[in-house]
Amino acid sequence: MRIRPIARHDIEGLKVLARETGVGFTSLPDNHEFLIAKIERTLAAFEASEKSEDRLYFFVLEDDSDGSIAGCCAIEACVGSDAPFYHYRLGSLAHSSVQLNLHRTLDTLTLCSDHTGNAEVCSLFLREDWRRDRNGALLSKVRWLFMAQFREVFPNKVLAEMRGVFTPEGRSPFWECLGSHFFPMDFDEADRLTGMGQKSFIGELMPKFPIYTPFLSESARAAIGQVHEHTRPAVAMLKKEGLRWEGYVDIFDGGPTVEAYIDDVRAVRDSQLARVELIEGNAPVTDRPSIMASTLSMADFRASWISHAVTQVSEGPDEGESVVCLYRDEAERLGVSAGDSLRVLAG
Amino acid sequence: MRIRPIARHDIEGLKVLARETGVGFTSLPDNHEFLIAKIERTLAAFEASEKSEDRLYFFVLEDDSDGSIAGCCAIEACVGSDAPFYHYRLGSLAHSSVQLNLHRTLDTLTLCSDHTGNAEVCSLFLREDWRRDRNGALLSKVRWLFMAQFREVFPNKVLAEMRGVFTPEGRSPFWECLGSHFFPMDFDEADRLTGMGQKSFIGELMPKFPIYTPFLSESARAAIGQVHEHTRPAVAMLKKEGLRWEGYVDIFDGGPTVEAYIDDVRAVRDSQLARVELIEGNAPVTDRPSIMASTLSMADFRASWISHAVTQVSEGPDEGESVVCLYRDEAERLGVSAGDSLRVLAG
Amino acid sequence: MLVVRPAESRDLLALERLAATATPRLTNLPPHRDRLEERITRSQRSLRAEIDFPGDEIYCFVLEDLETQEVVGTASLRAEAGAREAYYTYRQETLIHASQQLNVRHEVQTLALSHEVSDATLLCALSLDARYRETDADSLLRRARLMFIAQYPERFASELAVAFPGYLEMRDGCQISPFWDSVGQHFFDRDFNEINQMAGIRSKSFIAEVMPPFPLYLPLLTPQARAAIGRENQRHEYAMQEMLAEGFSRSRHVDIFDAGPLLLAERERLHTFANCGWHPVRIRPAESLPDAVPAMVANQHLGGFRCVLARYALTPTGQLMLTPEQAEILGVEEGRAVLAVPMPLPAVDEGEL
Amino acid sequence: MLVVRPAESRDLLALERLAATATPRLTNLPPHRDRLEERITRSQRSLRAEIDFPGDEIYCFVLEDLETQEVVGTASLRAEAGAREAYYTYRQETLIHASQQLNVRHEVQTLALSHEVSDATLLCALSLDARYRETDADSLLRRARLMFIAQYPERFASELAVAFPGYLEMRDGCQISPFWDSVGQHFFDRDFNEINQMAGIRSKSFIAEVMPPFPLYLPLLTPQARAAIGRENQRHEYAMQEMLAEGFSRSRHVDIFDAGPLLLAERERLHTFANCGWHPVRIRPAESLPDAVPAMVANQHLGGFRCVLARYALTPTGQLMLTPEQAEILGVEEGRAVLAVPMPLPAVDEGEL
Repeated sequence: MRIRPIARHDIEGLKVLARETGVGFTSLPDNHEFLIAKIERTLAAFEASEKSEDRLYFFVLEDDSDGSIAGCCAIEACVGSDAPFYHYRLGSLAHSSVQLNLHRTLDTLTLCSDHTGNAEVCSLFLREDWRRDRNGALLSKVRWLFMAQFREVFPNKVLAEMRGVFTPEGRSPFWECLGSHFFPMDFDEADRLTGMGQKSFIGELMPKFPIYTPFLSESARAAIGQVHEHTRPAVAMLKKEGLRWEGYVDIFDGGPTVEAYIDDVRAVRDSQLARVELIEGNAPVTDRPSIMASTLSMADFRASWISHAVTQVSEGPDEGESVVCLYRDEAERLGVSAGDSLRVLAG
Repeated sequence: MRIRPIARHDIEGLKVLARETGVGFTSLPDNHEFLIAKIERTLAAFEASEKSEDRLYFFVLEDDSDGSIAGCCAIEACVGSDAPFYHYRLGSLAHSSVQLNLHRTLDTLTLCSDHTGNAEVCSLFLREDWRRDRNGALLSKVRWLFMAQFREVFPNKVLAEMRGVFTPEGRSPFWECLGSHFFPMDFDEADRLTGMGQKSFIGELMPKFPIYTPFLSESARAAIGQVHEHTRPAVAMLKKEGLRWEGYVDIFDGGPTVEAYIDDVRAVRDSQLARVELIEGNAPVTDRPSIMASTLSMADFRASWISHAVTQVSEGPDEGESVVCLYRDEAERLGVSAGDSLRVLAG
Repeated sequence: MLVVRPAESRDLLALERLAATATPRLTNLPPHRDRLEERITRSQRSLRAEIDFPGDEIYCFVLEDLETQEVVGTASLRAEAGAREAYYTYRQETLIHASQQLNVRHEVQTLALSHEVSDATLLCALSLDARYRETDADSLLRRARLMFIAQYPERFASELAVAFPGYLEMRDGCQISPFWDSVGQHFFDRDFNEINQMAGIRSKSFIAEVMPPFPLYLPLLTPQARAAIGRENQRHEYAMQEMLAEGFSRSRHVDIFDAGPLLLAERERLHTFANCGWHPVRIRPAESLPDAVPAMVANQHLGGFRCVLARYALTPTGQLMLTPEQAEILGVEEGRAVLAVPMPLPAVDEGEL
Repeated sequence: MLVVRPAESRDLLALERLAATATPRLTNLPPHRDRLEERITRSQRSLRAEIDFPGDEIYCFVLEDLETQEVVGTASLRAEAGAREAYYTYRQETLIHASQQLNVRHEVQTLALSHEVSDATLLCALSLDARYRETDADSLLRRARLMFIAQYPERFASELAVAFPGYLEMRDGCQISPFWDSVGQHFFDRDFNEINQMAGIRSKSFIAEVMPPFPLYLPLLTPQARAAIGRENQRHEYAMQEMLAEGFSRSRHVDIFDAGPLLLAERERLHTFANCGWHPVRIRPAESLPDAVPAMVANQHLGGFRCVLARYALTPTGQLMLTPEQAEILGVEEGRAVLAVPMPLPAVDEGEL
């Protein structure tokens, strides 16, 4: 299994993914033009010599046994540059009067676009048959390796939007209490429109004065910043990397947006460069790989699990140098030879 | 020189500090009742068995050569519990229309009390004659050691308010453009009232609808989040510890509030416990001390610079144990004996 | 015989009783002796003062039943509702949320804190002994104030406002305001009765100024609270109908505590102003007075203002015939002019509202 | 002879010229042929339609100089300002910031986006050939619309509004709006002329709905912008005075682009409504007409509406004497009734405002 940038010939594979994602995964609608546009944006981003604003880095997980597309993930380099980017922000406002012996601090939700210009990790999807061997973790973490390697093309902060709470019947208590009064459409339609990148209607229709949360129903309040139960593993993985919820929630379902300074992300901090040394034979099969490696060139970017961690040369002229040993099949998968360097992350 | 909690008998020494701080250092007005109240709040906090809300930990820097009070610093454990706590928050709001081919993201300032419940480091002052031998750094950093040691009595976040930009004539461009229109008083009076803890008038008088920053004068906009030139060393020290400006500014002068999760603060993360071993003689004199130590008991809390860093025992039954060597005068200053433990921070 | 006259110091106990029995309790008539005493004093001062335009005067009237010599009602006028402090209301507004992208226009109702009624003259603090409710005494007490305004227009604003107590629900044996429960409660953490009492003693604008200045989105209120907006208290339906018939109109404004309706009128459009007129008095024995519709009749004494119920019995040359008793109560002799207006009001059709 | 009549298709070129020469350019009269053609068609449709209450009708009139057979002016009526889209204004408001703690009350002026004038009938889009400015022709064109409204009250709202172009400054040879510079410019990044043009072709409410809904704090505007609030354009001072004399009042509302004033009036309070009356026509030779004050005279034909200037020469029995020429222009014979009102207006004293 290896990760690589999406290419034009992946369109059919991408459509399969789009069909499988289904409702609730709005960033990958089953729409030919939309998917083509995504691929073109990625190609432009990978070829860009300059740091243009509207860059998308879209990756696929390829099964190198037969070339099929098993999953995908992406990084938006700079959200809000093309279409407006909105959140509700949970803040608080003191409300006090010495004379009335009153001192309360009330929570408020306020419409904002504070994340404009940040990077976003998004569009992670893994097909059912490949949900094993830590393929999901590979898709999630490759983005940190990519950002660490090409740090200069990203801004200071990164975010990830997490799906909010839904009832077993698929209703969003947050939407029903708030959004439904302001959007003359149902949740899925609103969600679909934003997925298609048509976001300016949010600013047009959403309440712009602060909402005091005590005015919301109990179930809507309880949904603020809470994730869908299926999303818990994903959010746990991001939190382990150091992303935190700083009070921003999705306009529609109230789900949390987690965020971090890119330089603070554990994987970005901890990944390191190492020189490749080849070792004979193929890698032993494991279902708990724990070392990831990615290549250093943007155009031929590849990433996969490998078997050995980085070691330090303990003597000789290269004493102290970092080295990573690859089996032959691992080197082929990544397209590297002895003496090349890789970015390696343990964990 | 050593740091210890303030005591009742320090009132005269505190008054000397209050007189020397002068205008612009509003948290220490030269007012007997006010200072007495501060001392009492500190005594209550140090004696508190429970985590009450309105705790103040106020420390003095004592010159152990003659017992005079050379400076002070403090931690508010939980701001906004007693009086409301306000900031302006710099955010942004997208403003777009596909049909008008319009897509702008405008900066806004919004009144908020988002920091309610956070800890605050504040009230740092060092008298002129003692501005040497890194006494200032001792006052600044002792608070991190204290928080690291008594982590459970503090919330997740800590903040520090930095003085904003003033012209050489002492005028605040931010105040003149914004606050002066809303407060029927001059800057010093407004600042004095807040220093006295009377903050509810801010919520009463301050504009509560968002201010779009393009409406402010150029000099006011330039002052948002900028510190007074005298405050630059202080803010640099805090930034080195990992505190960041997240867009919150002072209501009056637009100065930045820097903040961090306490667990992320470098000094909190890096400080470690070590067992005291005594060595003969007194510490050699140095003007660049770099190792700080503090005691582990709240009631007898002491901190000072020491000479030796922590070392690991490299053999024997205690192999791997952390040890710090103190000269006799250092041990006396901290009130510890061989075998006691200290919290030690290098840097 | 019933008469409306300015309150005097001797009326204090009666006022206190009327304040305590007002249903529901009125913010602007707290059963608080010092406040009521202060109000009487202020009213007397207002009546003595030379006034060229409305200010912070209060005129406090009582209804006395002369047969029993008992004070059975009270009502006040504030010359300028917001003279001392702004007079706050919630103003019902509509925000248009239009999306060009989706080609939809969505209207969202809001309540916005407003003090634009501050300049109006406020008819307020009416409380009447239960035995007299919905009788002519009720009308006389309510509308005698208009007779007073008609005589001293320079003392009042051209716009008149009257606020009605809002709709309350019985819950656990207590009267609670569903509107307060859904709105004010969040900010003040005090129940309706507590805040109402506090407002009576301190001031309502004081409290309003601690409320957040942002519009409230109606869809976020409870259905009970929304239903209470602009709905008068059950006990005040009769009074409300009478004021609508008098020519007041419902406005966008409602009370900030209980969302009770605020009626407004340009005074010259009111029935009483349009139809009142000066008539010389002719005194006739009661038995010789012809039958006629009831009328309110007021004398011309500022401090000694009296307004009674009589018959609208005019001579062919326009003199008003009064009984000797009525003339005595009004303090007028033959030939003096009195201001009179027929009581009956036109029917109101609120069907369109 | 001057006559005001509904615009017809043949007037298109003249309208285009008048739109292009309007000073300053009017948002609601864009020099854009398709828009103007559409307006004439809509006006004709409005005149043909049976109307019971105001809706999205527009009535477009022209002023023709019959001597030269030239169309020298135009003016329109929108039956309901916000019928199709909300009609937005900035409303001047005062927020009270009161601190109980400091015992101060501080008033802060704001401008709040409002669409509450949407229900009013709007007098708009007036442009007049410069040779006729500040003559009787100017008054006739402006006020003939009131004569039209007086005849067909069911087609119009009881509240009338008229918006005046705002104050502009000359900078680098261009007319710029100091208000737009300080307000709209921040949100739209387009200069006043661009946005005005855009608004003429798309719509102003479209643009308003992209503006932020928060009140603007006046102290944060430039002094130049503050000074422009509610100040009419230099070229419209005469017109403004005339409308004040007619009975319109300054309101809290100003234009969202240039802060020009919006005047409002209840129509029955206007001089023209209060003083116009029906008179049977008596046709007399011009030389035999007595001297009298000038008057506006209108016929009773909806689609063939004509309004001319004549003398207010009444016979002792109230017939209005017209010359044969005037009668012909109005299309009336002897005995037909015309609506007439004397032109002179009472003086205005704005000293108190």
